[in-house]
Amino acid sequence: EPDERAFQERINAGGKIEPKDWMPEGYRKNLIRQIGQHAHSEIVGQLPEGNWITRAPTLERKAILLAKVQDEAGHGLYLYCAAETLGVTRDDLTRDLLSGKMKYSSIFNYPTLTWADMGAVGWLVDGAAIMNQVPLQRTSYGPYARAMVRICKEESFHQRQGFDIMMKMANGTEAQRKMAQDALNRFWGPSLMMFGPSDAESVHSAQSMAWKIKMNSNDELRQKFVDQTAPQAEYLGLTIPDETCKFNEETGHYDFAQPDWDEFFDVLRGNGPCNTERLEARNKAWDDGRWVREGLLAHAAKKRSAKMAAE
Amino acid sequence: EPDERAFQERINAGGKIEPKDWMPEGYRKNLIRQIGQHAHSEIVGQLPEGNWITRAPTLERKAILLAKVQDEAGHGLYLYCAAETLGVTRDDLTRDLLSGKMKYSSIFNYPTLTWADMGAVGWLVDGAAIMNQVPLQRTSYGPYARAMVRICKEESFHQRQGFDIMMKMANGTEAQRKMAQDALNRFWGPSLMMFGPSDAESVHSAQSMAWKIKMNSNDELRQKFVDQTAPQAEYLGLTIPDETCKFNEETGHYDFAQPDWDEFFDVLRGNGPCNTERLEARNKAWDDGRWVREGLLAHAAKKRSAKMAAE
Amino acid sequence: MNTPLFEFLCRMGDNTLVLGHRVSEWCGVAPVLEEDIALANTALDLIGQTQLWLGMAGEVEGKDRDADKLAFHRDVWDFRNALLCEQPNGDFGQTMMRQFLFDTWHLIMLKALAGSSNEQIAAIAEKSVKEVTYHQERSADTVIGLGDGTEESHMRMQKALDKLWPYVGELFIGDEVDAAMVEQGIAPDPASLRATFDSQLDAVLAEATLTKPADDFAHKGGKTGARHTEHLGHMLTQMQWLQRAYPDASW
Amino acid sequence: MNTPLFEFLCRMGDNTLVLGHRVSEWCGVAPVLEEDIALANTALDLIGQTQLWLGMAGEVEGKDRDADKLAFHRDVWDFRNALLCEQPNGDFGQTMMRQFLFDTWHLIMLKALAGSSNEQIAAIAEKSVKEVTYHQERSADTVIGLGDGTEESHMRMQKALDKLWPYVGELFIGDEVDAAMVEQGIAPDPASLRATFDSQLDAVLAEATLTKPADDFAHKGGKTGARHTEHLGHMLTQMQWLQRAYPDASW
Repeated sequence: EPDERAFQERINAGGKIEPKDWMPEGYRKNLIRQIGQHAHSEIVGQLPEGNWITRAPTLERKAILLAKVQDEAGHGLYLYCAAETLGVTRDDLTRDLLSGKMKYSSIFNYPTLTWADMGAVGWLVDGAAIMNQVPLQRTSYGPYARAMVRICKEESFHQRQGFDIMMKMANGTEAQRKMAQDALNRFWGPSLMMFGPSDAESVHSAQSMAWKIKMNSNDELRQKFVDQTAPQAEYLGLTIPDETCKFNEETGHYDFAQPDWDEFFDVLRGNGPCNTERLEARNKAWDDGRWVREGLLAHAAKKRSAKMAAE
Repeated sequence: EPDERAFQERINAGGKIEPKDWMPEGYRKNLIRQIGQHAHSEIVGQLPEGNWITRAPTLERKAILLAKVQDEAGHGLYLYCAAETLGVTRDDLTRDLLSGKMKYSSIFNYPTLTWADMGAVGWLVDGAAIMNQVPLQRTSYGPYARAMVRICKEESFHQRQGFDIMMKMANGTEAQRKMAQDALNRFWGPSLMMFGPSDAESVHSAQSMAWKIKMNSNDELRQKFVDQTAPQAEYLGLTIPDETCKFNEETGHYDFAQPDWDEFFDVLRGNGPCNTERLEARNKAWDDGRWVREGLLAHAAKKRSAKMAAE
Repeated sequence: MNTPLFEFLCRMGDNTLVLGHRVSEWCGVAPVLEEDIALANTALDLIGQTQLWLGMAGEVEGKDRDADKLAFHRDVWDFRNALLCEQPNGDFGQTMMRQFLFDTWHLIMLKALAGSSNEQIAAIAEKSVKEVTYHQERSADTVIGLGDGTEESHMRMQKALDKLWPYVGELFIGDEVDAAMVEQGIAPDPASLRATFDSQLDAVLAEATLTKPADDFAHKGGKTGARHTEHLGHMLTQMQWLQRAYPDASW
Repeated sequence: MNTPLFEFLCRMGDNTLVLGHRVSEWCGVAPVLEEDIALANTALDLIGQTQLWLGMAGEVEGKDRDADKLAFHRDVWDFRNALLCEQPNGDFGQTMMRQFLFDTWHLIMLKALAGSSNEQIAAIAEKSVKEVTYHQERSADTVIGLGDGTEESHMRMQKALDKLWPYVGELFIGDEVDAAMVEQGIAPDPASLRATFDSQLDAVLAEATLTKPADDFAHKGGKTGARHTEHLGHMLTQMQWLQRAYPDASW
C-alpha cells in the first residue's frame, strides 16, 4: 500500500506525523494506548506522593512536593491533549482507567511508607521515567514528541529534587539513614520493572520501534538506568539490595540481577500492594466529583443561552 | 381528684412509683423528657471523649478511657430502658434527639482540645453530673431511681480517674501544667452551667420538686459543686478562672461569679462550639447504620420463621 | 520584642498555613484535573505566604524560632488561625465556599496591609495580593458556577454557606492585638473591612443565586487561640508528625 | 536476648495494638448502642492483651523498653502486625468481617499457644482465649446475621470479604522466626493452623450465604515489617502523637 509505504518512509527520514496526516490504524491505536497509559500514570502518580504532602517535614519540602504533584497533573493534561488529537476524549480514557481496562505504570501500585520514599520516588522512579521519556522527545508523532519535551524538562528537575531528599536523609540521623536504605530496598526492584520485561517477551516492540513510538529496547534502557544509578547509590552510602550489582570491567557496565518478574505480573493482574486503593481513590474522586462537573456544565450552558438570547 | 392525691401522698411518704401504677400525665411527660435527655447526654457524651481515645498517651490511659466511654453507652442503655417503661421506645427518643427536638446536656457541645480535657471532663463534668445524680437515686420513679444507683457508682469512679489525670498533668512538665490550666479555664464556666439557670428562672422546678423528680435547687447544687471543687483546684495548684472565687468565712461557702448565661442560651439555641458536629456525628452514625439494623432484623425474622416452620 | 506584632504575624501565617494544609488534602482527588492543578496551586501560594509571615514572626520574636519551628512545634493553643481555616474540607463545594469566604476577606486585608507602616509587612502583602487576587477570582467563579448550576449543586452550595457562615464573623472581630496594630499604623481595624466584604459577598451570592443566612452568630476563639475546634488537633497530628517524631533531624 | 522470641511477641502484640486501635475508632458512632458497647469491649480486651504481649517483648529484649515505649515510639518499619489488622474500618460490615477473620485465626493461635513451652506465653494465651472466644462468637454471629440478612447487607458483606480476603493468607505464612518458635516448642507453625481455620470459616460463610473468593493471592510484608500498607503510617500519627510531641512527660 502506497499510503503505508509513504508513512513509513517519512518516519524513517525523521519526519513528524501530525494529527491530520494519514496513519495506519495500528499506529493510532498503539499511540492511544501508550499516551493514554502515560497520562494515567501521571494522574495515578499523584497519589503515592500526595500521601506525604500533609506530612511533609518542612514548609519548603511541602511546597516542593506540592509543585511536583501539580506538575504531574499538568503532564497528565498535556498527554490527554496529545491523545485527543488521535480521536479519543479525555473522558473516554478516564472511563477506561477507572474500569481497569487501561493500565497505568505499575510502580504507582507500591506504597509510600516513609518520607525517604519521596526521595526514592524522585531519584529512582522519576529517574527511570526520564530514561524512558528522553528518547520519546524524538518520537514520530508530533503532538506526543512536543508534550515529551515539556515533560522531560520538568521531570529532570523532579529527579534532582528527589536525589536532594535522599542526600539529606543519607547524611542525616541514624533513623533517616535507615529510612533511606529501606526506601531503596523497597523501590529498587519495582524501578527496574518500570522498563518492562525483556524485549524477547514483549509483544509490541518490533513494530513500535519501526514506527518510532518506542525508541530503545527495554533491556537497553534498564542497563542504562543501572549504570547511572549504581554510582549514585554508592555516593549516597546506600546499598543496592542486589549482591550481584557490581561494575564489570569487561562489559563496561554494571551487572545486576533481574527483578522478581512474578511480582511484576502479580501487580499487572491487580495484585500489587496498592492496586485496589489507587483505583478506589480515582473512582471515588470521579464519582464524588460528578455533581461538580454537571453543575459547572449547566452553568456554562445557562450563560451561553443567556448570551445568545441577548444577541 | 383522688388518684392524684393518693399519688402525691405516696410520693410524700417516700414511696416509689412503678411503671404499672397510675401517674399524672405531666409526671409521665416530664419524666420522659428528663430521663430521655439524660440518656441522650450519655450517648452524645461519648463523642468528646471518643475524640481522644485514638490519641491516648499510654495503653493504660487508653484502656481506662475506653472503659469509661463503654460505661457511658451502658448508662445510656439503662436510661433508655427506664424511659421505655413510660411508654416510649428508644427509637422514638433517638429520632427526637437526631432532629434536634430533644436536648442533651450542653456541656457536650464544647470541644476537647488537649489530653488535659480528659482530666477536666472527668473531674469537673462528671463531678457536676454526680452532684445532680446522687440525689436522683432517691427520686420517686422506681426504674429511674434504680438506674441512677448503678450509674452513680460508676460515675464516681470516673470522676476519680479524671482527677487522677489532672494530678498527673498538674504535677507534670511545664507543657502539661499549661494544658491542665487551659482545660480548667475552658471547662469551669460550662461546668457551672450544667446545673441550669438560677431556679428563679426555671420553669419546671416547683412541680418537679413536689413530684420528687428534681431533688434540689439548681443554685444549691451549684454552690455545693463550687465548695467541693475549689479546694481541689487549690490542691492541684491550678487557678479557677474567676477572681471572685474565694472562701467566705461568713457564709461558710465559696463565693463565685455566675457563668456567662448568654453563652449558655447561645449553646441551647444550637450555637455552641460543637452543636453541629455532635448532631452530625450522631445522625451519620444512625444513617450509616440503617442497613446493619435492617440486616440483623431481617436475619432474626428468617430464623424465627424457619423455627416456626420446623415446629 | 513586640508581642502584639508577633501575635498579628502568627494570625496571618497560621491562616495561610492551616488553610494551605486543608487545600493540600485534595491532592490527586479533585473532581477534574484542572481543579487538581488549581487547588495545588492555591495550596502552594498559601504555604509560600506562610513562610513569609511566620518567618517574620520568628524574627520579631527573637527567640530563634524560624517559620518551620513555629509551624511544626506549637500545639493547638498557640495557633492563631481563624476557625474558618481549620474547618474540614467536606465536599468540593464546601471547600470552595470556605476558600471564597476566606479569599474575599484575605484580599481586602492584604490590600490594606500593602499600605502598612511596617515596610516588611507591606512587601509581603504586596506580593500576596497578586496571588490572592487570582485565588479570589477563581473561588468566586466556582461559587457562582456551582450555585447557579444544577439543582443539586445549588443545594450543596447553599448548605456549604449555611454551615460555614458562623465562622465568618470572627474575621472581623477586633481585640487588643488589633488595637495595637491600628495604633501603630501596621494593620487595619478588622471591623473596618466588613462593609467591603459584605458588598463583594452580596454581589457574588446574588449571581450564584445563594441566600446569605439571617443569623449572624459568630463562633470565635481561633485568632485568639482561646478555643479552637476539635479539627485543628487532628490536623496537627498529621502536619507535625515527622518534626515531632524526629526532632533532631534536618530535612 | 532472644531475637526471634522478641519478634514473635511483637507480632502478637502489634496485632492486638493495631486492631484494637482500629476498633476504638468506632467509639460513639456504631449502628446501635449495643454495638458501641461491644466494640469498646473488644478494643479494651485487645489493648489489655497488647500490654501483656509487648510488656513481655520489652522484658525479653532487655533494653529497658516497656509496652508503652514499644507501642508509641516505633515507626512503621518496626511494626510486626499482619496487614489485615491495619486495614481501614470501612463500613460496619467491613469492620466486622475483618474482626471475624482475625478472631477466628486469633483463637486457634491462642489455643495452640496455651500449650506453649514458655509458661509466660501460655499464661497470656490462656487469659486471652477467654476473651477472644467471646469476640469470635460475636463476630461470627454478626457475619452470619448480615450475610444472611437483607439483599443490601448480603452484598456489603460479600464485598467486605472480597476486599479483605487477600490479607488472610499472610496469617499462615511462616518464616525463620516461626521456625525458631516451632523448634523451641513456643509456638505452632502458622501453616498448621490453616485447616482448622478453613473449616471454621467455611461453616460460618455457608450459614452467612457468602462465597469465599477463588483467588488465593496473599499480600504480605506486615508480620515481617518489610512492607506495610500506607494506612499504618497514618494510624501512627494519631496513636503516637502525644508521646512523640511530649517525650519527657509522664501521663
